[in-house]
Amino acid sequence: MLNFNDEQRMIRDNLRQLLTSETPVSHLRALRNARSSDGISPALWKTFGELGFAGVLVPEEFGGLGLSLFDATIVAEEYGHTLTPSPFLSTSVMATTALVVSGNTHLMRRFLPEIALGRIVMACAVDTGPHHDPRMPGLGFARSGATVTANGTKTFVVDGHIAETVLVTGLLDGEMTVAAVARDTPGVTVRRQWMMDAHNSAALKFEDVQLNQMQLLSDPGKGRDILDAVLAAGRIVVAAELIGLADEVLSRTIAYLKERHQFGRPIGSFQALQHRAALQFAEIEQARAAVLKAARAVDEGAENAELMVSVAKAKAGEAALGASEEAVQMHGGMGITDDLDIGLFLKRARVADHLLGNAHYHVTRVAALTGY
Amino acid sequence: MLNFNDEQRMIRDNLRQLLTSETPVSHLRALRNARSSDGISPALWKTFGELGFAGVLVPEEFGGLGLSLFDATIVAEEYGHTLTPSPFLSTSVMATTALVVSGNTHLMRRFLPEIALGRIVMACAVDTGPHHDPRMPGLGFARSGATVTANGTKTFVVDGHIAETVLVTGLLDGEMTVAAVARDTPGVTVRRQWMMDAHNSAALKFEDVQLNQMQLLSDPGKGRDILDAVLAAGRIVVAAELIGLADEVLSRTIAYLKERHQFGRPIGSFQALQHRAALQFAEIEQARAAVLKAARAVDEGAENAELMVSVAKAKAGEAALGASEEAVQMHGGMGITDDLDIGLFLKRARVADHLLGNAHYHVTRVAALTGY
Amino acid sequence: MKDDASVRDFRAETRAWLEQNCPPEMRLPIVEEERCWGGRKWTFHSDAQRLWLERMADRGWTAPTWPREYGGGGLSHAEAKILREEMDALNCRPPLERVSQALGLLGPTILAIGTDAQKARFLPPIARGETRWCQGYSEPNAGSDLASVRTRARDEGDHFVINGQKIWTSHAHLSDWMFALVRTGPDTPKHAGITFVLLDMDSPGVDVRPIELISGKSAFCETFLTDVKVPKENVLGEVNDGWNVSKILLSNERNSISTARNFMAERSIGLTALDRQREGPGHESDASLLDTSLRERIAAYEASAWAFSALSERAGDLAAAGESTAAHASVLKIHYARLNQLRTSLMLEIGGSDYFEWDAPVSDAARLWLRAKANSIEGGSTEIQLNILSKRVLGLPNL
Amino acid sequence: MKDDASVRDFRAETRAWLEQNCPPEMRLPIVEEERCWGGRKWTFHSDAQRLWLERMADRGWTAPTWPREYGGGGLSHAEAKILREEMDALNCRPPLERVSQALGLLGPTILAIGTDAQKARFLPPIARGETRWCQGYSEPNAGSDLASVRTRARDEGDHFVINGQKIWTSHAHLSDWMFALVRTGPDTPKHAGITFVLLDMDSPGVDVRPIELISGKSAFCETFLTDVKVPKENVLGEVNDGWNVSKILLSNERNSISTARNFMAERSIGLTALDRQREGPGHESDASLLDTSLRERIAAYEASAWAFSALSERAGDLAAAGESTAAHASVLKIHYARLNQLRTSLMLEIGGSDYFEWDAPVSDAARLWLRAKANSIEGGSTEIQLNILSKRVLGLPNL
Repeated sequence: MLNFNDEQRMIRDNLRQLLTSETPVSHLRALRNARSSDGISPALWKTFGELGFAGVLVPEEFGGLGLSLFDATIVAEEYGHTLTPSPFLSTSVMATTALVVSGNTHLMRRFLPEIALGRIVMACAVDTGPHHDPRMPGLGFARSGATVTANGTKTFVVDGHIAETVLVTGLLDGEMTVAAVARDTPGVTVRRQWMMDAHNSAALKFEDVQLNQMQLLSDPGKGRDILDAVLAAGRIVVAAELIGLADEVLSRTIAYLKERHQFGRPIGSFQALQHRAALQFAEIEQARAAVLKAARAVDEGAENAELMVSVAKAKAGEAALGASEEAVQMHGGMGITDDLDIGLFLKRARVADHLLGNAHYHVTRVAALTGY
Repeated sequence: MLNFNDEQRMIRDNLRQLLTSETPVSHLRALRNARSSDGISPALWKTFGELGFAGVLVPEEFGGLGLSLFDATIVAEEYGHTLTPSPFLSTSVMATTALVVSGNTHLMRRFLPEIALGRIVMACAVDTGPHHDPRMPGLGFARSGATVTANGTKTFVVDGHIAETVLVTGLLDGEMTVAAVARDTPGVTVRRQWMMDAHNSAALKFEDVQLNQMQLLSDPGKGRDILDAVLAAGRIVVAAELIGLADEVLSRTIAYLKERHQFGRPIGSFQALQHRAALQFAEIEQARAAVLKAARAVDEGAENAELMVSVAKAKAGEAALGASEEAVQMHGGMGITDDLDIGLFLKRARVADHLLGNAHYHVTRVAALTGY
Repeated sequence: MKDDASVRDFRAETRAWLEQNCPPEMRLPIVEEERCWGGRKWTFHSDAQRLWLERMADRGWTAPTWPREYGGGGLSHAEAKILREEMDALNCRPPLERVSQALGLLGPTILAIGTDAQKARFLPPIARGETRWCQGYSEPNAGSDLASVRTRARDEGDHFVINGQKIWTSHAHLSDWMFALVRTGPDTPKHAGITFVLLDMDSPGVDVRPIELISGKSAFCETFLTDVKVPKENVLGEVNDGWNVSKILLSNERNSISTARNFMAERSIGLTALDRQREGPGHESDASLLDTSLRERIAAYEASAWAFSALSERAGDLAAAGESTAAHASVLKIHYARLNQLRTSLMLEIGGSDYFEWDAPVSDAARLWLRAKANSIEGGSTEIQLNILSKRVLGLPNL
Repeated sequence: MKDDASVRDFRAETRAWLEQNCPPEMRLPIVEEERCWGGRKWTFHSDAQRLWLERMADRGWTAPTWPREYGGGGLSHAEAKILREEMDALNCRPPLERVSQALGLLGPTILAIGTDAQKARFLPPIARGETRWCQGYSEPNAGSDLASVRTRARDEGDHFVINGQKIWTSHAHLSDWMFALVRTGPDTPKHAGITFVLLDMDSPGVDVRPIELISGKSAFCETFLTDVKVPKENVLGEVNDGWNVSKILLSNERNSISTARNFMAERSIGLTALDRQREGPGHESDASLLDTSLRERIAAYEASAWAFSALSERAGDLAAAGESTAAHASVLKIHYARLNQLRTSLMLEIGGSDYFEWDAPVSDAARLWLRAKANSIEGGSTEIQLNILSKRVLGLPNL
């Protein structure tokens, strides 16, 4: 079923109330203007832990809610409305998925309960270059006895500047491998990246970083499965955030169209603008369905799950960028001032579209996965 | 200069008068309904000869007007308005260009005066498959003494069903070569192709067709230059026809928007339709400029002439298809009936867009010619 | 979401029945001309087609969610969804087209507001594919403005006498019955005074003339009505309340047109393009499309088509949960039209000039491309859908 | 078309002069920050920039078609076109930006309708780059509706006293003078009673505050006018006739904004993308872009940009022949905005996440992308241009 049940609707409503009161868009603006050192609200992250949201994907045996990716999209869609910067994606979705899929009980015991309580932030370091290309990790692991040495670089690591531990992909003997590396390990250099959307990530450098065997999530053979699962979960959750963003920016535009007068009439009475707004609505609804379907497909292990993930990320990126760009245009001169929030939606839409592969990347991937 | 001088304006006005009285769109419809055996108006072709239009590109020494490609676009744009099927493209533009560029005085003397008088139809056979790919001629010439044998197939040869002589591209010793082949030569099979736009072309088969050396337009070394010149001229003239078509179909749509009432108002008063019509206008104007610029560039031998030809063909195809599709939609139910002419414009736009490479082909070619 | 036990049982039984009863010929990919529309004028393309329809109709599975007493299968939405999934899994063709005027539109409307007598009389033959219906809404010069109906129904006590002209009645020449809007009250206010009638096409005074379209086909007709008698028991809903009846039916229409077509259950057109490319010498083992422009545009279309199938599924789920909104009907209609136009245009491009021939063509791609131009006009144009969305859903003000 | 003898001479002389006088630094590709806007507050980026402006201004070639007596070059349209072609051929930077409010808009308007005294006073310093101008049209809550000017000018005999607020005045903080619409007559009818004044920014009572934009830059300002005195000789055109003056100026604006930017005189962004790709290990000798989606979209943009440069050339030719229509101004403005938005978006995509950094970025691509969002709003929004085209050019009726 691609609609919400009563429980899911309740989660959504509670979250909306929490976020609009605790971290409305002005919260992001304040963090930006203050050049906040962590760029998130630690208080909100603690609340996420207390209310269970931080552990939505953590299995119950490790103190989480053990819910589905479908449920995780509800959370992401809500913080998309408020542009709340939150470690939910990096920690509760990507890192949690990596740990759960690895089946590594040692690391799961160590990290998952802390994640569920909202006590730690973890990041996943996937990309090495400016364009998403997860098969080229840009980092190598070399084994020598029980020691593993890492060398390489990572960039655009979401929350990498505040994560205590970073899950890093790299090649070990030519096979994809994931390791958990504490950020303060000698040889790790972290450069914070303030992105245009005032969300944060980091560029990491690994120079002869010494790890022990226990820090590897799995045998090299399994690294690719872990990476695939992390990417699928991450892409769906970013897509859900984009849907929330698109929905919000369209609502604000509709409100403006009703209120703003020109030539003696509300500008929302002009048919050309009406049709364009209605088209945005139609695009968002279609993208929303694709995101929900992709989440279900991954949850159920459907055959075309990977394909639907790319469809979802592509359509959500297009819908959010389209709605944000139209929002700027329909707000006219006001839309391009920093006084209004509209520009913040546009910036976040662009960055989140790029994150884990932009709409064009995923459209091309649809061709590749289909086999043409 | 990318505007018309007085003389060019006069040519345009005279042609418009001639074509709207002799071959309005109903003429094409009548040819189609009667399943006319030649699919053109021989009387009009004769008139083209008498008035000089058939020989617009034929040098004065061979009885033509010796004008430029820029001038040829004026003619094509006008018959685009009336959807007049005419051998102008095949004979007066493509075949004439091939003969002139070849510098083969024997063949020029034989054919050019006849072309200028509108007495013969000649076709150029370039493509072998359903997609435009002129470097793969699908036909081979083999030399043995003074005899040349041709084997292969051609398709979508415009006016190939009525041309007395066909200029055929093929490979001789691996080099592009062009030969003039009489249609009734033994071994040549002609299948007429009634296309969806009620214009005509032919599929040709060459089985051990015996030619003599004199039928080759040039040494093999020069064949590629001839082909390039033929393609450039042909593409510009088809593009000009598409501009005329787009202009006409937009005018008819504007007239309909003013006349047709719904919900108690002319539908042209609805802003959503106004903006869409205005956008079509803007696209057509831009495409028109590109066509004129490309013609000038070829006439002047400019460095970026090939690039501008692709730009022109691409933009003209997009503009004509866009205007025709919007025309159908804005005419509502009437637009999809065969009673109205709108569907004829749409069909011709699609076929002419495809002819000598569609808009997408030419956009991709822009990348290739630019070097990325 | 995992199937629970009873669901698992239903799924297993359904699959077993389908495997046993669906003839092999009815499990080949569907060809446009072989879709089954039924009706008295219908000619079956094969015995297998007839048999398959009979077997499915006997179980009520041509109209799975209709009550059993009216020829339906009495299934819940969840069960009907499973039936559909299992039919897709085994490639079973629909025994009777679900998008028809009868199964998709009129049937659900009669179920919702018809009298018991109307349900008993009209629904079972629809479910069995024995009567085919057409829609008499549009009139010349009315276009998208349904309220300007001018076909007159004169009250003659126990029956109406109808005079007027309908246009764009699809397949009227192949239909047994028409449902139509006729004017029973005064001209103004335009929305009042309209009545929804069920009209036997065999009645004296009905004259049908096909309209030739740009695709060269004649799916649409003009229907002239001259002193046609319609008994009053054939009024659906109340007299003069046809406007409201038509709104119920229209929302079914938009749902039905769209949910019925799952583009992605058909073969990927990207793979079709690759097949065609491989026909060329030296290209037999190409792994991808060399025309990268075409490849990217096909992929963009297919990504949208997959999203559309999710939207369609979600609309069904929302409707089953009673959360359906008018919004989804319009959204589906808009996307469907655009996607089918895109798909048919890409197919034509894949074919190239071979497919552009009109006489004796190797493919009907050109005609399908032209036919698809009507998708954004028929059944409420895209502009009308955008008006509905902007006014009723987004609440934007009138001028 | 071949150059005739006198044209050939002019071309040769021009080229020789440019070769001798254009400093080598002024023949490097232009960088956004180094464009020369002039004015009293201007700081030259280099001695070469100052020298180049002086030399060109001495010949009047900063304003080639203006009369020599007002600081122009006195060239014909054909000669000016040759000058431009030769400057392009030698990669000479414009010595002074042609799209400025002063050179592009106000200057031609003063030439057309100014008094002799106004021409003599205002034009030469504009042509020499000594005064920079800004435009005081928009007001808060007026947006695209210029007729709703509320800034008041009180008649005090030989001067006006002005009170009000202007918004979106680009670079007001860097300008010496402003041309503005002010209300001298009653509020209605809205188009009448407006006057076009030339206002010295150094006057007491002028207060300028930059507005922060989404790009993080502050190209636009709010300008507060409190009891600002403007002598009556600084009225352009007639008092109360400012609406017509502004129409003359606006048509210059649309022409000027667009014709000035020849995207294709700049480097192909496809080649830039290829350079970037070649920076990656193993890609040093790639012949084309591997990201075929990006390649196709860049090519589509560049095809349009080439067409736009043709359109721009044609508009100039038509104008020179006296055939210019309002249509071309609007068409150019619409395309320019769309193309620049597309170009900057593609550049950002070419850069990828490296270019998304806001603090200490490796490129200003993100800011340029955001800045370009204003292109379809400033100087008459795209919607206004479409209204103009549909009403005045296509003749579509009002509601």
